Amino acid sequence: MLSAAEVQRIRNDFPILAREVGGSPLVYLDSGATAQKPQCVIDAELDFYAHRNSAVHRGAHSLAVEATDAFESGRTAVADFVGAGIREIVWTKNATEALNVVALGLAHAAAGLGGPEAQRYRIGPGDSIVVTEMEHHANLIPWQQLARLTGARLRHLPLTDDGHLELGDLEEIVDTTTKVLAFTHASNVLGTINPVERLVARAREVGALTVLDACQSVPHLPVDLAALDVDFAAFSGHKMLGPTGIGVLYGRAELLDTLPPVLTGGSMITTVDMESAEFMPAPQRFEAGTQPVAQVAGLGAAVGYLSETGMADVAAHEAEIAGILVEGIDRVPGVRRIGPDASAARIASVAFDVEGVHAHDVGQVLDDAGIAVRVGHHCAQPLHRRYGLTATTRASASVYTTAEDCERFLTALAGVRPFFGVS
Amino acid sequence: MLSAAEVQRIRNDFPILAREVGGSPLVYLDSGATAQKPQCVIDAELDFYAHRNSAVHRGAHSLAVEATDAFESGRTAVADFVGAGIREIVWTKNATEALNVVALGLAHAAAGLGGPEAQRYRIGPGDSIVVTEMEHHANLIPWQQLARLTGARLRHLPLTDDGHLELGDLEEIVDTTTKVLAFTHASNVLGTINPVERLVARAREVGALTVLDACQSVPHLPVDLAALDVDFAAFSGHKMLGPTGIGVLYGRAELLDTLPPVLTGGSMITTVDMESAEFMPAPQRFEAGTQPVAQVAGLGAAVGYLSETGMADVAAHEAEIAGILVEGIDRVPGVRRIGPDASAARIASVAFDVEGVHAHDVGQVLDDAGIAVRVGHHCAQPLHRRYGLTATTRASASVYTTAEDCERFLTALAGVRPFFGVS
Amino acid sequence: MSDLQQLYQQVILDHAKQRYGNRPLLGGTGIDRSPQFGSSHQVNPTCGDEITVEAEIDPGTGALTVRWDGQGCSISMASASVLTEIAEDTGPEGFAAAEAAFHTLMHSRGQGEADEDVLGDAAAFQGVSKFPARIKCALLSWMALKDALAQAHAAGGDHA
Amino acid sequence: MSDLQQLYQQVILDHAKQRYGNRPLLGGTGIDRSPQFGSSHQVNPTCGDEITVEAEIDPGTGALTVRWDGQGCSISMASASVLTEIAEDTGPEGFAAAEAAFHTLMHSRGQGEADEDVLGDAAAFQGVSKFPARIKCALLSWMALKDALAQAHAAGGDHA
Ligand SMILES: Cc1ncc(COP(=O)(O)O)c(C=O)c1O
Ligand SMILES: Cc1ncc(COP(=O)(O)O)c(C=O)c1O
Repeated sequence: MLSAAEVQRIRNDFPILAREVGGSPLVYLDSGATAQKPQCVIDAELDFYAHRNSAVHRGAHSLAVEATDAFESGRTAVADFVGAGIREIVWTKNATEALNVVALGLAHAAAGLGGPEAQRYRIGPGDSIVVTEMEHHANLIPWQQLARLTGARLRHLPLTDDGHLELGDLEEIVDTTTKVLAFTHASNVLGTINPVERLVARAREVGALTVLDACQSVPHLPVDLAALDVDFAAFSGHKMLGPTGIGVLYGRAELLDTLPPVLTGGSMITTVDMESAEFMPAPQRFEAGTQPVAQVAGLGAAVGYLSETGMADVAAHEAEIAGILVEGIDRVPGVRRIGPDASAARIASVAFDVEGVHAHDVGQVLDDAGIAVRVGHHCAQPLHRRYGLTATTRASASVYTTAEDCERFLTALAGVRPFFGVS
Repeated sequence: MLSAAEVQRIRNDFPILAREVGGSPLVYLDSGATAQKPQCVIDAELDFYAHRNSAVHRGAHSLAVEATDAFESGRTAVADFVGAGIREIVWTKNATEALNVVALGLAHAAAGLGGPEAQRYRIGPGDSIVVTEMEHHANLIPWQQLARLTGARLRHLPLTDDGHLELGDLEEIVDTTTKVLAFTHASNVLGTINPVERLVARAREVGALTVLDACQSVPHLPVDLAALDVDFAAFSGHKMLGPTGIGVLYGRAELLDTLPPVLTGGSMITTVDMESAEFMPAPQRFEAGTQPVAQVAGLGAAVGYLSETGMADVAAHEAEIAGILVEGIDRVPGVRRIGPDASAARIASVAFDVEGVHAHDVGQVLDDAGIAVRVGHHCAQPLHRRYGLTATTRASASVYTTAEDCERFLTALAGVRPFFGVS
Repeated sequence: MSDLQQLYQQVILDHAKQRYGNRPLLGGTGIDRSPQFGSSHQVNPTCGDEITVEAEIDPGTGALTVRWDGQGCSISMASASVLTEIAEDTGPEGFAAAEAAFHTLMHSRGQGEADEDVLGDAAAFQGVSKFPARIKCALLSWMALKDALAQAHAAGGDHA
Repeated sequence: MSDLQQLYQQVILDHAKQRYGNRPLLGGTGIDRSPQFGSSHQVNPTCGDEITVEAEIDPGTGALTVRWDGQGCSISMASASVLTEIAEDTGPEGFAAAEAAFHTLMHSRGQGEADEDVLGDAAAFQGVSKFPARIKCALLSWMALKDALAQAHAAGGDHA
């Protein structure tokens, strides 16, 4: 656990937290959308540009060597952070691209690209792809597209009223036709942490590939992807104190080397003539063109910062914040929260509906008090429809979130319905 | 033209140029690979993180509004810089992604995605795609993939001995079967500036789409994409004094709204259910997931810097540098330059072969004198093969390159063959 | 008045509750309707809010009836209500004038002067223009009615 | 000695010119060859350099013959030449020992001590380890021979 003093010291590392909004000190409860950046992350990018900027893996000159060093140290740092090998970490621009690289790579395999090694990835009519009803659009639409492109059927695991996956029909839904099971580790709306082990076990039984959306777990919990035994995983730098413009695809080495690449171009080939090209092994085969090198340096600094703080402590701190938010929200009259209780394994992402007041209006009143929350469907329209809603308000936390942030938020929330004369 | 004093003032804006390499002040002649960044670009990213970092186009809160503002001002700045409308500028991670978005978008259309509006993009057996022999792999391999996926034939315009496109057979090669003509505005190896007007005119005659690789023109020349009348264009932020991790796809508004998107996910949809999704119009339809927002702010600052300097002046300065490099290299004994003379319309990217010394060894000796050049195939293997080479050494310039940089390079180059005892 | 109070003026809060024009749609009901009819569905992708607006012009009198249904924040609901009032009171021409003025006002970043003669209760939306994220909420129904009216006119053909 | 001089020691420059073992390949020539034969093609994607290395083991004497062809920088050419010398002098076992030592040396970032007994002329490559971008050049032919030898042993089957 982090003491209040430690959290305060952490806050001093984040320049934006000194900001005021509309005359009040900023209360930032939108970390689920994107996290704020400590100075060391900003400095790592700056330092890269000011001292070693240059093309990586290409030049023999000293600057290029230093840039390549920064780039590959970033990969090592991220690999260590999530229990992966360095050849299992592919840079993408965001988690969305990472998920698309898997889905469209499978589509390419189905279309006959990738040679004999890619045959094992063939998906077609009669096969199925399974997702869950709580997925972010980033882990849903790419699979819809794959289903369209291949003729496979898209199925999903439904939700219980209290925001868990309904696994009663798991064996029926994930069956021998299932080629891919894609699911989120933690819901960005409900906060639910899903039972990875059980889902992976079922996928293994039927020989389906597993794809884990780790966007909301890697920034908040200790995550060991090798131990989780998933085949692929995706997460984004900007949600884990890192820069925008950088995401990560994890894949088991053996799979990455044979999955056909989606984006093609420079730096991912061995030989090219006018008719055809040979692709490098992973990770380079998926890293076409100039990579977000400064952002890799920044992300390396971000995982350094998180490791130093200690992910177990981060998780414990955020669990405490989750408790304050969940219980506090449940006490506000006329507010309906969706997602599991404070007692469940959950992250500090808490969404709710204020009866009689639209989420936009809720967010506006909170913003007037300097409190930044997210309103809307949070890129999860099917989830919202499941609970009879189109939009909710969401408060979400990170390592720098304090109990005082929660108190200010809860006080302002209590004033929303009175402001609009609803009771 | 920029005076020597003006160039000196410009150099002071680039922190990395104060660096030493191996005891000598850095001479950076690898701007064709990636350009250095002025302080204002670094500051724009830093300022974004420290003051307005947050999710764009999503939140109602004040930070989100400020972030969205920064993001969309960047788009306006880039659109103005290249003569485009704001709905015609799509953010990508690099130029490579931009070219893939077009090629794979066409592949998706051919596979039946995108509904009736996308029918016009259908490509199949009997059709052809035409590129040139001087393309960067980024503007070659995606078209190879499109040909594979659709059964269309890939053809190419060959090169003359002096580094120009051989257009004698243009009418034969670009014929009525041609659906796409993809070519580079300026060669990253030869320096050649291609006759866009003539190529576009021929494509229009046969109804082919034109795709311009503007990676090496937008950073170095005044470019008005609307005036060039191309259908699509691609360029990268990092080559035009901007950050890594950001690229641009330009497309005529009318085309972008109907081309099927490649990467799918959040922030590019209107409505989603478990089975299907409706996509937004351009540019959002191509901007799935969290965008490189801080990098857009940085790129906005970069085009501001270039505009203030004046692209006509930048081009004139670099033409002078090109002249010094070309003529200087031609005077060094035992060096064979590829590409047009100083008198031709060209950019300051000059590649050459040192007889009896491999490019790697040339680069190493230059690096020892603090001079950074690029060695290898520069992601253009077919071009090199055309000239009987596998690798060359390339010196390339930007706005901050001086005549003294060229002199130091030329002096060191003259010492290379003696160093290896070749004569 | 704080920015927040300017945004949520009493007129707006009242319209958000009364919702003038929010009534069953004719759409697929099979009920007889004027040949000069148009319907437009608009979505705000950020929040999933949506609205359907119908415009019906009486071929005899030229009178305009507006019907709408949808869900959204107080700004979007109030805006639809206000717009119904204006459109039915002043007809297609009055709406066109108001629509232009409203569009300009919304993009004025808090600097615009609302012309109450043209805008009626819509003048109360001036405060919205200070909140860029909310402009789309205010404009959604206006875009829909503009579109529905264009269809109604087109459908009217010679009769228009 | 400057780093550059350490990189390009005379031994290396000499081998880059002499190129021991750089001779016509047996590959597709139809010439009779030992059943214990292997061939490996390696590419350095950065620069397009490539090398093909053949290993042939005489089933009677166990003697190893190395043939290679390719194009590349002085470091890669000299490395192939040096390796041929070692492999032919000390046989597959000697090469295996040298390969391990060479690999370690290359990744020592200038800190490694070269064991001349094991490495022979390859000890001169110590300076390369200070230049990360050139390590691949030095290792290319070693990877190729290692691979070719594995094939030769496998092909040899019982005879091995
Ligand atoms: C002509 C040309 N096209 C395409 C590219 C690819 O750009 P990027 O690597 O930024 O995607 C480059 C740069 O490497 C280039 O010079
Ligand atoms: C659960 C989940 N998956 C995927 C994403 C998409 O991440 P990004 O927008 O960085 O690609 C997000 C964040 O928006 C998320 O919360």
